[in-house]
This record gives sequence, C-alpha cells and structure tokens, in this order.
Amino acid sequence: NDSTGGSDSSVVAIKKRGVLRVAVFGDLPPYGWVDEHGNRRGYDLRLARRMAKDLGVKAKFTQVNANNRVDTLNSDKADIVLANFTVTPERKQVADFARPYMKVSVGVISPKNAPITNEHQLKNKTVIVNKGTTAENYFTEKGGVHLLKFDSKTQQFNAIKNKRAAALADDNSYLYAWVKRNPSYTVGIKNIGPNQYIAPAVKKGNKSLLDWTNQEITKLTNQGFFVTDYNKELKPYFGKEVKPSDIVLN
Amino acid sequence: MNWQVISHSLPIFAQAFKLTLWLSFVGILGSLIVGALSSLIQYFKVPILSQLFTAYVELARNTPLLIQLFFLYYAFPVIGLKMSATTCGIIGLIFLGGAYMAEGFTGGFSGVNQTQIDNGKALGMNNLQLARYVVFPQGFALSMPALAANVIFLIKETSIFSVIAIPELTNTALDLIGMYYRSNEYLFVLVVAYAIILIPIILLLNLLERRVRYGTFGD
Amino acid sequence: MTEEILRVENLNKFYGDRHILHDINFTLHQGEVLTLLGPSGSGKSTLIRCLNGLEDFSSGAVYFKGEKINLTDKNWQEIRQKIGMVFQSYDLFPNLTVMENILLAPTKVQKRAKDQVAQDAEGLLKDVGLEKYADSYTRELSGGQKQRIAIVRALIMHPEVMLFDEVTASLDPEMVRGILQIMTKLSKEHHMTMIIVTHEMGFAEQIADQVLFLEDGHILENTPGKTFFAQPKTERARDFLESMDF
Amino acid sequence: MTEEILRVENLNKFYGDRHILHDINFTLHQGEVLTLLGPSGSGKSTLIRCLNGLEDFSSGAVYFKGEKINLTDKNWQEIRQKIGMVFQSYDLFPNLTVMENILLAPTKVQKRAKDQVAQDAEGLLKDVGLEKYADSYTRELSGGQKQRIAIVRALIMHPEVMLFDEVTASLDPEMVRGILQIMTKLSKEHHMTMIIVTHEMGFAEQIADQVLFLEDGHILENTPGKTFFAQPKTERARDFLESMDF
Amino acid sequence: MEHSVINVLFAGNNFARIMQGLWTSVWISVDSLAAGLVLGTFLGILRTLPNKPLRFILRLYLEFFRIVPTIVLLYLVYYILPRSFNINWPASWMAILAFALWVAAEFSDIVRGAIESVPVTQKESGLALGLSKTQLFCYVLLPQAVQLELPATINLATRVIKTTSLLMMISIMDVIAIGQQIIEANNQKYPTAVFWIYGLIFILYFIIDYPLSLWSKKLAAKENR
Ligand SMILES: Nc1ncnc2c1ncn2[C@@H]1O[C@H](COP(=O)(O)OP(=O)(O)OP(=O)(O)O)[C@@H](O)[C@H]1O
Ligand SMILES: Nc1ncnc2c1ncn2[C@@H]1O[C@H](COP(=O)(O)OP(=O)(O)OP(=O)(O)O)[C@@H](O)[C@H]1O
Ligand SMILES: NC(=O)CC[C@H](N)C(=O)O
Ligand SMILES: [Mg+2]
Ligand SMILES: [Mg+2]
Repeated sequence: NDSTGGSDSSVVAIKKRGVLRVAVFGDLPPYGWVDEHGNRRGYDLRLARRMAKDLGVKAKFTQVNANNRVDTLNSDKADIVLANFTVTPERKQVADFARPYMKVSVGVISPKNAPITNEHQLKNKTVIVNKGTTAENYFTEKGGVHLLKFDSKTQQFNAIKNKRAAALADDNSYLYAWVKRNPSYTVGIKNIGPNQYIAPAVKKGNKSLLDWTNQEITKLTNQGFFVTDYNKELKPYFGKEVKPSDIVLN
Repeated sequence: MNWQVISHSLPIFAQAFKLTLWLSFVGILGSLIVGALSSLIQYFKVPILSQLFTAYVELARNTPLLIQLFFLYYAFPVIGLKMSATTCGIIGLIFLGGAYMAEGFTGGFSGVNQTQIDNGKALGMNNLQLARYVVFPQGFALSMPALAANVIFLIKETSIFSVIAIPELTNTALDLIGMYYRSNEYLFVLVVAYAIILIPIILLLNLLERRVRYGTFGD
Repeated sequence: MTEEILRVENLNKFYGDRHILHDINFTLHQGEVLTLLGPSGSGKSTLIRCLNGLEDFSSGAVYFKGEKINLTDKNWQEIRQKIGMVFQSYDLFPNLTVMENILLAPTKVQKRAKDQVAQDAEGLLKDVGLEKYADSYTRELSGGQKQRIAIVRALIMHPEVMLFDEVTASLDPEMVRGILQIMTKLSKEHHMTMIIVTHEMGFAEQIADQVLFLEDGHILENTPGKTFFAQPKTERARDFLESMDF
Repeated sequence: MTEEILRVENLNKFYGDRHILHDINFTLHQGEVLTLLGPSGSGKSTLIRCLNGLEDFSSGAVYFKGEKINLTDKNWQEIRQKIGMVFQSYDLFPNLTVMENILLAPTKVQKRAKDQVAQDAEGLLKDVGLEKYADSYTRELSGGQKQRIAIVRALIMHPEVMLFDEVTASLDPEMVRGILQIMTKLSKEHHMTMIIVTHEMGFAEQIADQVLFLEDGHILENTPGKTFFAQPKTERARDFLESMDF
Repeated sequence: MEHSVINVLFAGNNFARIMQGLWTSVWISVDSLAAGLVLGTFLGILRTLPNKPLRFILRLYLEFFRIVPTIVLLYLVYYILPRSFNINWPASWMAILAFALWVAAEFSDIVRGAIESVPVTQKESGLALGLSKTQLFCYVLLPQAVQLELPATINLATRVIKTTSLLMMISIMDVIAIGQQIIEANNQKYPTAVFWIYGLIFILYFIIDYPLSLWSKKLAAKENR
C-alpha cells in the first residue's frame, strides 16, 4: 500500500489537487501555534506556506501532536510533516526525511528556585515529557527517572506550572522561548544526548515529494529564507542567550 | 502484524492492565456508594440535601469526563487545589459514575410498586424500615441492568485518563505508538486487553440480568 | 353495645380540586363487620386508605378506641400496628420467602422475639392450609395462596381491626371461595372487627353487620346488613344490587 | 341443521413435553353459540387460540366451512379475516385513535374503500353507544369502553365467526353487563356464530347453545347448554358449577 | 481576576472561535446521530428476525462497540482504516463514520429492546385482525417501538455530544482543541486562562446537554404513567 499512498501525495497529485496538506503543531509557540485571531503562525508554518507557494498550491493544515505524526503520514492524512520533526534512526525506518532545516537538542527546564543543572540531579525524580518526542525516547532508554507523559504541549507546560514534577524535558529550542515568557523557570540543562536535526518528513517511498522538498530546502537555505524566518518568528521569543546559528542551518 | 513487537510490549501492557483494573474497581465502588446514597436521599426527598444531589447529578451527567478531568487536573491548581493525577482520575470517575449510578438506582427504586410501599406502611414500618426492607432490596434488583451498563461504561471511561498522564491501557498504547510507530500491533493488544476485562463482565452481567428479569434474584 | 373501635367524623378528602369524599361519618364497634359497597370510583378504596393513613384527608377526624388520631407520620406508624390491611393486588414482598414475609414486621417493627413469632406464624399458616409453603418464594404460589399469606402477614401483628380492599377481585373464580371462607371464619370464630370492600354480593350479604353504600364520595345508605339486601332504601342502591347479577 | 362453520378433529397440542390439549373434537354450525367452560389452566385459551392460528398444534385438523385449513402463515392470514377474535386484555393500538383502530384492518388488509368503511364504523360505534369517541385516543377510555371498541374492530371485518376469550374478566362488575348485552344482541339479533370463554355462569347459561367443559386439556362434556346447567353429567362439572356461586 | 476572564474570552476573536469549535462538535454529533439512527434502526429490526446466524453476527457487531472505548475507536477509524482499507476521508467524516457506527450499535439494541417490549397481546390483536407480518410491523410494532425508545434515544444523543470532547485526539478542531490553542496563546498574559477556558467549555457542554436530558426524563415519566 506504500505505492498507492505515495502516489496520492506525489508532486503531480498535489499540484493537480491544488492543495498541499501539511501536518503542523497548534500549541507550540513560536514554531507552530494559533494566535488570538485564529491564525496559524510560527517558524514551521512560514516554511509550510512558502513551500506551498513554490509548488503553486494552497496550504491546508492538519494539527497534530508529537505522537501521531508518523500515523498521520502513514494514513495519508497529510502529504508532509512540518512539525518540528527530529530526524532519528528509528524514524527513518518509518518515514522519509528530507534535508534538515534546523538544529536541535534536548534540554531540561526546572524552577529557578530548585534548578537542575546536570543529569545526575534527575535521578529518581519525576520528569515531564511529551509523548512521542525525542526527549521521551531519550529518558525511556536511559531509565532512572520517573516519566510523566502528556499528549500535548498545553498539557505538559500546565503540568510543570502546577509543579507536578521536578523538571520538564523537551527540545531546547522551545524551552528557550518558554522560559522567556515564564521567567521563574530556567533551562538548567541546555544539551543532553546527541545534537540532532529537524527536517520535513514525507511518507516512506514518496520519492517525488521527497526529491522536490530536498531541492526546495536547498534553495531556501541558499536564499537565506530560514534566517528571515528566524528573525520574524523566533527572535522576539528568545532571550539574548540564543543566536541564530544555534537554530538555523547553513 | 509483528508478534515479536507484541510480545515485547506485553510486560508494559500488563502493568497498565493492572492499573486500569484497579482504577475501575475503586471508581465503580465509589460510584455505587455515591449513587445509592444520592438516590435514596432523592427518593425520600430529604430537604435541601435532595436538591443539592439533584443539581450534582445533572451537572455530572451532562458534561464530558474529559473536561471534568481537565478541570480537576489542570485548572484547579490555578486556584490552589492540587491533587495527584490518580486522585483526580478517581475523583472524576466517581463524580461522573456516582451520577450515572444514582440514575440507575432511581430507576429501580421508582420501579418498586406503590402497592409494595403501601403494604410496608400498612405493616407499620417507618421510612427507614421501608428503605431497608422494601425499597432497597427490590429496587436494587430492578436497577441491576442499568447498573451493569454503567459498570461497563465506567471501565471504558478510564481510557480518558490518558489526558492527565495516568499510564492506564489507552495511554500506554498511544505512548508506545508515539515512540515505536507500531500502531497495528499496539492497538491490537489494546483492544484485546479491553476485551479480556470486559467480556467476562458482560457475560456475568447478562447472566445476572436474566436472573433479575425472570425474578429469580434472591435465591 | 360493645366497645367502640373506630369512629369517623365529618371526613372530607380532596385530590387537588376534586372533592372525593364528602362528610363521611360512621362508627365501628368491637367484633362488628362493616361492608363498603358502591360502584367503581365511588371512593371505597380512598376511604379505607384514609383509615390507616395511606391517604391524608382535608378535614374531619378518625378516632381509634375513642382517641383522636393525630395525623403525624409517627403516630400513624403506631396506629397501623393495630389496624391490619390487605389489598386487592396480593403484594407479598417478592424478595422474601413466605416465612420472611410474615416475620418481617413483627420482628423489625414490633421487636418481638423471632422464634416466638415464628411459632405463632406456623399456627396461622396451618389455619389457612399453607404450612408446607413457609420456605417458598412467593412467585411459586398461586394468586389465592398469595392472598392467604397476605392475610396471615396482617394477622400476625395482632391487629384490632382488619381492612380488606377487594381482596378477591384479581383471583380466579375458583380461588375466591377459599379466601371468603377464611374471612368468614375470622369474623364468626375469632370475632375480628373488620371493614370489607367487596363486589361479592352473596358474601357481603352473609357477613355484613352493617353496610355503607357509597356513591360519588357520599354515603347514600348506612344500614344493617340484612335490611340493605332485603330492601335497600335508595333507588341507586337497588339499581346497583340488580346490576351485580346478570 | 344449518351450515357447518368450524370443525375440529383430533386436535392435540404440546408445549415442549407438556400435553396441553388431548384429542379435541367438536363442530360449530352457522348461528350457534358455543361456550367453553372449565377451571383455570384447563386449556380454554389455548384451544381458542389454536382456532385462528395464534398457536400451532401438533396433530389434528381444523376445517373452516368444510375446507381443511392448511397451516401456513399465509393461509391463516386469509382465514383470520373470517374469524374475529377479542381478548381479555382489551388491546387497542395505543398509537392510533379509536377510528384509526377500527379502520386499519379493513382498509389495509381487505383494501376496502376508506370512506365506505368509515360509514360502516360509525354505525357500529353507534350500536355500542360510543359514536362520540371516534377521534379519542384509547387511553382516554375506560376498560368497558375499550372492550366495546375491540368488539367493533373485530366486527367491521364482517367475520363469519367470533371468538371471545374472557372479554369481561378485567372489567369492573358494573361494566360487565354492557358487554354481555352486546354479545347477547349479536347472537340473538344478528345470528353471529360465536365461541365464548367466560366465567359468568348466568350469562353462559342464557346464551350457550352448546357447552364444552374442559379439564386438563380433555373435553369432559360436550352438551347442549340447557342440559349442562340443569344436570351436568360429570361430578367434576357439578363441583365446578357449585364453586362458581358463593 | 474577573477582569482577566473577560479579557481572555474576548481577546481577538477568541469567543467566536470557541463558538465555532462548539459548532463543529455539534454538527458532527448531529450528522453521526442521523446516520447512526438510520443504520441502527435497520440493524435493530434485523435483530428481531428469527435468523440465528444473522443475529449472532449483529450481536458481535454490538459487542465490539461495547468493548472498544471511543478514543480507541476514533484511532482505529482515523489511522488504521485508511491504511488497511484505503478509505480516506476528511477527519470530520471519519469522526462521523466512527460515531455513526457506534451509535448504530447502541441504537440497534434500543430498537430491538423496544420492539420486543411491545406487549405480545398487541402483536396477537394485530394478527387476529388478519394483518400480515409486514403490516403488523409497519402499523403496530414500529410506531409503538418508536415511542418507547424515544427517551433512550435522547440519552444516547447526549452521550454522543459529550463524546465529541474526544475529537481533538484525531486532529479535529473541536471546542477543546481550540480552547487549548487559546490557553497556549494567552498563557503568559493571563495565567488563569486555563481555569476560565475549561470552565467555559464545561458550562457550554452543560447548556447543550441539560435540556436534552430534561426532555428525555419528561418523556420517560409520561411513558410510565
Ligand atoms: N391518586 C389519585 N389522584 C386523583 N384522583 C384519584 C386518585 N385516586 C383515586 N382518585 C379518584 O378518586 C375517586 C375514588 O376512587 P377510589 O379508587 O376510591 O374508588 P373505588 O370506589 O375504590 O373504585 P373501585 O371499585 O374501582 O376500586 C375516583 O374518581 C378516582 O378517579
Ligand atoms: N406459552 C406457554 N408455555 C407453556 N405452557 C403454557 C403456555 N401457555 C399456557 N400454558 C399452559 O397450558 C395450560 C392451559 O393454559 P390456558 O391458558 O389455555 O388455560 P385457560 O383454561 O385459558 O385458563 P384461564 O381460565 O386461567 O385463562 C396451562 O397449564 C398453562 O400453564
Ligand atoms: N512536539 C515535540 O516536542 C517534538 C519534539 C522533537 N522535536 C521530536 O521530534 O520528537
Ligand atoms: Mg378500589
Ligand atoms: Mg385463559
């Protein structure tokens, strides 16, 4: 069924349909979120709209959570995932990743008045993660901490604010933005585990869209699109400690 | 379907299975107590309390458990009331289940013939004796089918606990899917797990219901 | 005359706006049998239910052995232990055995010792020919048998009056006779004071010391039994008696 | 003798292992009234239900006007248009008005023209004194009124036989008489062929041309009406008749 | 505090969006109910037929939906169905499909129960008048069954409406999903938003379901007279 699914989302089919279906986050400022007027915004969204424009089609969004990104592709709910999708060896087996457009690593936040600054402090503590994220995978493999797992960002951030755990682990790129808005917390551990990349993902075997996306990312990188994107969407949300080169690839 | 994936996941599911059973058990027990109490209070029209319980039943029955749990778990701490996920889950389930059980009991109690109550009165019983010897035993038998349906309903409702990070069956399955992308396998195990819990209960309750219907309850 | 057991004075009863019983007056003495006759809907059941507080009434008074009954729940509950009642729909408690049905009220309400009451009960069951059924559930009994148990259940409380509301109305014709015989025996041998609502004219004629004929909630006649059946005073009662036999 | 309408030959009926009806034989002629008597549980209802296919039977045959009825659903449906039946529990359709109840079968089953049947219906309603109630729903009627409508509903099909199964059993005594009068009129004035199950002995005595006395599914007596009530042949029938009056 | 309630609710077009989310939930319920009731009536009627294998299959169908929690059902329909059977409709259609199948299962049981609880004597009176099986069914059994099943049906409707709260699990922008977006977007300015937004949604569900519950109770009381 790969071939039929793949053909549905081929570049030709998308152009014919006139719609690029993109899976994005909806509650994750500043990457993928919805503002108070109901408009979808963020770093990923700007990329999605640009890709649609370059394809000559409209973008249509499906809001996902971290743990159903793969299923969304596999069941043809979207042509492409632009939801801060970290490339990992396991994921490469179930989806095809295009050229990355962002750097990332897992970080850990904790309250400023009880900061956690290195991994040993986490031993036997409760840590909040989002289901289906690299942060969850990291701690599940490593063991030694008690994980509290949530479906969505809204839920996990509310939980940390309600002091349901000692710390919360997620991509450091969001955490920087989040602590800026919630100054009583700090990104005590900035990097844990490997440095990784975030890339667009398409259904396994959808070569046509994969190839097109690779070219597109290359083109956009060369045009400096991601720097612009960074400045427009991310910069206002970050503190001084973050530089464009921490996020954007070149 | 990859059987190896399934067999690897079984220990994790076993854990979740136990938790689901435990939460259901506590929730159902609590619901029965709250339901019986609230229904008797309504039946005998105890002033003030009965209005209070009527309001509770309507509120609980006409709102989704999901939002009840969101409220307990995410919103209550904002006004300074913080409870663990398990506590929230159980309170939520009993809040909802108590109302459903109350309706079930009320249906049964109101099915007790007025003539039965007249007879009890004519024998000189007071309200408490009427409740204890006439209304409750007969009404309970009559409410069995409704209570049985509620038991099944409440067990299934524990699946919603996944939204407050309680690692019961559904949460576990969705989590494993998020980590290892084996949706077919994990959903299969999940459905089988619910079947293992529910089929015996459905069979048992069918049996009970038949006994009630043919009036052999109490033998 | 013997001691007065029940006296009703100017009793009036409304359901909402509807005036159901109008100025009811009568007196019942120790050992007497009073029969309430009248067409369907005339208020016979309502009246008899007022007499042991299953219905409240709007005005008037009921006196039990000369004392005015005070209309609180608590007081009725006391009085009801002295006034037995049996209904048309033989309503035994289906969740209890025959014996449990009989013992429930004396042990729980009157707090009498269980084994003593049980002995008592066996005697009564024998009287009605049902000693074999003590441990049966009520669904195993026929209508006539249930009704006999219901009578035993009321008698075990040692009531001073018995009220019977059409106790044979739902029975098969062949069952009716047995029940009527029990009632006759109760009156003739045990001198039980009774109020009986019935549609069995032959029986009423034979047992009634006094007849109250009701229509639309009014007492049209209050006559000694013999007189009523021989020569009813009112046209209405005459019509009624005629309609009763084809 | 007049034309033969129904004949039953060696009819046997079982419920599971229980043999309910044993070798039933009888014949019913045009204009005759047959009364089925017997104690409760003797099989009267079962027999009458076999006669219009509401129960199937194990062996034997029923002949309608000399023709053997063939036991398919389809055939019964035809026959039932010729055999009217009224039950104890006046079962009008509660979702329809009185008139709709009456018109349903003639218009849908017999495909007769609606206005013509309606006219017919009004006549019959007038006969039973209920012309005012044509547009009422059945819950607004008393038991006796419902039962009269049920009779009209059966008569409007112009049946050749009418079966009545204890049609007055759930009625108030004063209502009974009206219904019995209607049945008497049906027989005496319209010469309707009828089979009647009843516990009203006075009525049975007056109307029965022929009495079938059943016990435990056996026909104990099959006698002309007058003879049966004057001098029943069997001891059992004598006992039965005695038990019927107090 | 009160100030912030008003602010959160009326900032931007927050309120309108919540109402729109609610509308999504409502119309999905209505469509699912419509489809489910039709299918359920049909299945319920089939279940009263004396055909054993057919009844068994329909019973299995019912029990499957009794066993599988609705969240799981939504997942199965939304993510597994497209892959295994190549049915790929928009999310809202898939939700309607899942709900309709579930409603049909529950409703088939209600219909069967109602038809079977029309008193036997009603059936017999009909037969005795010479009505055919079909006529009996159309003019006598079905109209009475419909009346009998009405309260249970309305109750089922309230359950369906409540269950729409799970729609956000399959990417549908229902009232809760939108609520979460708003909470997230306002988290910094109004830290108590979570309380007010969830509170509002709680009340909204109540406002929709409560009148239906009342109605069903009234009907049931009338029936029991
Ligand atoms: N709960 C009630 N609410 C309103 N009216 C009632 C109620 N119970 C009885 N009635 C009315 O009161 C009147 C007297 O009823 P009651 O049952 O006492 O008559 P009855 O003489 O016992 O009749 P029957 O011989 O049919 O038993 C009737 O008109 C009846 O409609
Ligand atoms: N559906 C049934 N299944 C098994 N036995 C039945 C069934 N219906 C009736 N019987 C039995 O068949 C016998 C005859 O019953 P039937 O109803 O014909 O008696 P009846 O003479 O009409 O009595 P009644 O005067 O009480 O109406 C009884 O013993 C009864 O228990
Ligand atoms: N929703 C997320 O937080 C995504 C986290 C991380 N980028 C992942 O792909 O797993
Ligand atoms: Mg009465
Ligand atoms: Mg019978």
